[in-house]
Amino acid sequence: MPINKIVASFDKAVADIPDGATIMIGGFGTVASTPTCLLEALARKGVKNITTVSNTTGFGSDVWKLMGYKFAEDMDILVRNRLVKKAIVAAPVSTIYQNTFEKLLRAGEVEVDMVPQGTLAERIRAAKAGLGGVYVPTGVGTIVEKGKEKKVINGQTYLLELPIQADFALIKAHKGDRWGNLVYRRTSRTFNATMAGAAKVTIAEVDELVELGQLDPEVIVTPGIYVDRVIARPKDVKVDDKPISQEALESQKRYKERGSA
Amino acid sequence: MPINKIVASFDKAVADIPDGATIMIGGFGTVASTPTCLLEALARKGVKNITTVSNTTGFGSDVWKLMGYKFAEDMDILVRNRLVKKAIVAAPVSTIYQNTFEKLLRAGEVEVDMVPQGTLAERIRAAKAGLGGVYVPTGVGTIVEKGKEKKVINGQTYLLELPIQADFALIKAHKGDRWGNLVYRRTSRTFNATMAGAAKVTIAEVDELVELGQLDPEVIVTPGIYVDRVIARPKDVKVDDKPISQEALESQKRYKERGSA
Amino acid sequence: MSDKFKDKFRLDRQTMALRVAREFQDGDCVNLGIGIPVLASNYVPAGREVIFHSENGVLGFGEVHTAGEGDPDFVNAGGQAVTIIPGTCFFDHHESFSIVRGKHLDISVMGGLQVSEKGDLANWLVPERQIGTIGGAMDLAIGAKRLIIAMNHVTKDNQPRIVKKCSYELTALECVKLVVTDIAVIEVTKKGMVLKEYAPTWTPEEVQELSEPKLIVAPDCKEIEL
Amino acid sequence: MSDKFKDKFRLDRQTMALRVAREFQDGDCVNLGIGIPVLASNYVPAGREVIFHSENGVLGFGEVHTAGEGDPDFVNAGGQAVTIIPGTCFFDHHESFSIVRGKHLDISVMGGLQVSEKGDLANWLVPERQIGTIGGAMDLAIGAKRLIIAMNHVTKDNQPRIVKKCSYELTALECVKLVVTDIAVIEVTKKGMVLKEYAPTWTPEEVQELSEPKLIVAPDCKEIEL
Repeated sequence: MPINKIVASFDKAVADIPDGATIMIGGFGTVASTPTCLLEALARKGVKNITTVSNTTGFGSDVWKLMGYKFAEDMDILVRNRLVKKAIVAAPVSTIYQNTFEKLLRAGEVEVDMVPQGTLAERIRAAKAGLGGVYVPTGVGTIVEKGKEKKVINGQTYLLELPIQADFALIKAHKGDRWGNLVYRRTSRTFNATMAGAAKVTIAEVDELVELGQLDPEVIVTPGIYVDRVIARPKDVKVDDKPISQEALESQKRYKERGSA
Repeated sequence: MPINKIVASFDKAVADIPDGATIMIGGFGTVASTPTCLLEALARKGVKNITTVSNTTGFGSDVWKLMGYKFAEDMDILVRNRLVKKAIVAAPVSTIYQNTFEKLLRAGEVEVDMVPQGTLAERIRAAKAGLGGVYVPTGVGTIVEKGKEKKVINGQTYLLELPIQADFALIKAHKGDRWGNLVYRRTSRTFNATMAGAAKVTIAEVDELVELGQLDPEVIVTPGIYVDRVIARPKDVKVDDKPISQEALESQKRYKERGSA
Repeated sequence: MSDKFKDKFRLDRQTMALRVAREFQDGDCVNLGIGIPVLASNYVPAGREVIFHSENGVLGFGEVHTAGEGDPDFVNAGGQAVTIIPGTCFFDHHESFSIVRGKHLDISVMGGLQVSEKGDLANWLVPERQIGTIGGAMDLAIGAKRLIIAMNHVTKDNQPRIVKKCSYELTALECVKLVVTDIAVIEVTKKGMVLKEYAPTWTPEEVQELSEPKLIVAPDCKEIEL
Repeated sequence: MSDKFKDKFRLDRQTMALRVAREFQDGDCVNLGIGIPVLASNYVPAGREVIFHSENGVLGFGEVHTAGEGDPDFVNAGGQAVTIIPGTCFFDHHESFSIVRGKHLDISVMGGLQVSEKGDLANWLVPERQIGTIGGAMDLAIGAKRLIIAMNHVTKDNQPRIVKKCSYELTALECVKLVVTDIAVIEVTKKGMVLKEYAPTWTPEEVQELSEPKLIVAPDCKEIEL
């Protein structure tokens, strides 16, 4: 039988994700690099007590709708539906916007395990590459070293960082084929490409499915062996007409003033 | 001043490599993936007591000339000129051909530090990525674990493998630009791309120099920041007319019989 | 050990490769070592799609060119030129061994020198040669979800390669799942080595005579179907 | 600490960024943090070619689009859309931080909350907020060959940010090489903090009054040239 990793619907793609699962969520923080439709499906399913692994905890769809995005949901959809128990994350909160995660964190309703961004990437790669751990110089002498083994190697101090083992990785790519080969667009590789293959099951949401052989072998970033399921976004999506929250409007103003998130 | 990593000659490219240096040599073992002209320049310079880091120790130009290659030198040119003190290598000897390295090894004239291929790649990457070490499962219970720290993590035993620090990396790529951005051809990425940026100085021999901007940003494999010098091969090279050795002829016969090296 | 079976029928290399290939399931990603294993790519069961990995940085490739032909920049780990097929992709060496070490490969097939009762493998150093090459063998042995060894059942001197404990330098501990030899197919299980199949003209008892550890004869043990 | 300088002249954000940019040498690869640092990309000295890195996976990019414009798949670490230039290349997150952690960047410029005498940096958690974001700050602080901090010299409450010992949560130990503030340029050396430049209308003595550790006044200490 020809290999076919293409699945028919987003709901089917996430159907076997159980309560309590550890789930990697790709992207950097911008919604363009986020597996929006997979997150929406996961929210519909209502999977409980999950642990997420991601760079940010999401800003919420209002922020992105204001910027003109039609696929506007990010990790916030999981947080505000109270599906997240704990987030392993580099950037849990923003300096210009109090997101849902921060509110729940301050209310003691979610846990956070904050990991320096490069260490997060390396721990995810360690899981993918079958390493037992890596010694990183990042975080020595800071809050990050708490509870970690320290080792001096060649005169420099390192922390032992362990692989992050996850059950599922939800990632966003640009194009994919039935073997699971993936290409990305520009800076949307980020944690998407790093997480591909790092969890037991990797599910890729793509802008476009192409025939096997249409991706140039020199250009494929993620070899299909790292990917278990591929699903294409609908060509367009209906944007709900709920009014934009006041908080999101203010956040956008701050963003424009400061020029960055 | 515009950044310009392009150097004028192979001899200039290796001019500052001192005696006793540790030198990574890219490629897999096939001469097509080998920085032939850089190795020739290094042999002309006659740098002494070097430590090499590579996948194989070379088969010698005769073997490759028989197969029709014009750029036919591999690491053997350093070995047979008695420039190598020690080789850190995954595949020091071949089962179908006694190369110069094996002869010198049996004569006690060179040292070998044999490293499993995947561990070799990971130790090289560790140097590039600023890691103090990595725990690998490879080699546990074998000769490879000798002298290494063992650690049980999540019930599995790992060996601590340290980064390989090198002074120079000589690599072969397909195309490069003045910033040092590189692309490779097909399976010739191998250790070339892994070693790029892993040594203090990385020197890339390319088939072709192109103008900045001619390499598609999505296709560049090695970001220029990893590369210090770039030099293009001559369009053609004069093949010397020394007779092919009997050993090389016999090796080719064995290779054809067995279908592989 | 007895050499009374010296002149008995043995599977040839191609037939062993054919038997190995029967293990490939639909969608498997498989790495084939140098020697008998690489021949198995010719015998993928009809209708099954299998993807081959080569540790020099490629996943998904087609037929092997005859020596001297093909693109010198596209070779398998044995140095043979191979062909691009729809789905081929390339990567560098640390990515290639992330695939291996990270347990992404379904099957690795390698040659062997000795396999122990517990599935320990020795396959990189013939003691008489004193010097051997580890190459990627240790990574492939521990990395693949399923390790299959293809080798002759005994040495040229008629010494068993199926042993209680490896006497040669080890490649990895407790890694072998299946051994395909020129006279038998043996599965390594927690209970011990299970004889699943024997070559035509052979009996389980005869295979046992050429094997050091006690073999458990599978209830459905049968002649290898070719 | 004295607030007698409250109404004195200060460099504005753009001017601080301009001063930072003077540090960029020909060929430097530079990462610019959110805030004042990112503004420095507008002030690369004429005739120098500098390559910018952004930790979300790009090396070599051009101007920043105004909000809402540009390609949403091509942004810097602050989420602003940027432009492709000749030489741009993309990579994934672990490669991006190999570049950072592996000491490949020549310069990292970040904002700061406190810098200690020894060059310790605190820049991710304002104690009053209780919750902060580490993001890539710890990696960038230890990874770049040269770390430059751009920050105001004192807090809103007139407390010094140039301190003997950081009281805020640390980002990294002994990492800062140069501090550019709204009133001074200070180099961190093994001997201590060296005052290299002061803002127009200021004196070294006045800068000292707003700094906790004893500053060494450089022999060639001078007014910042703008």
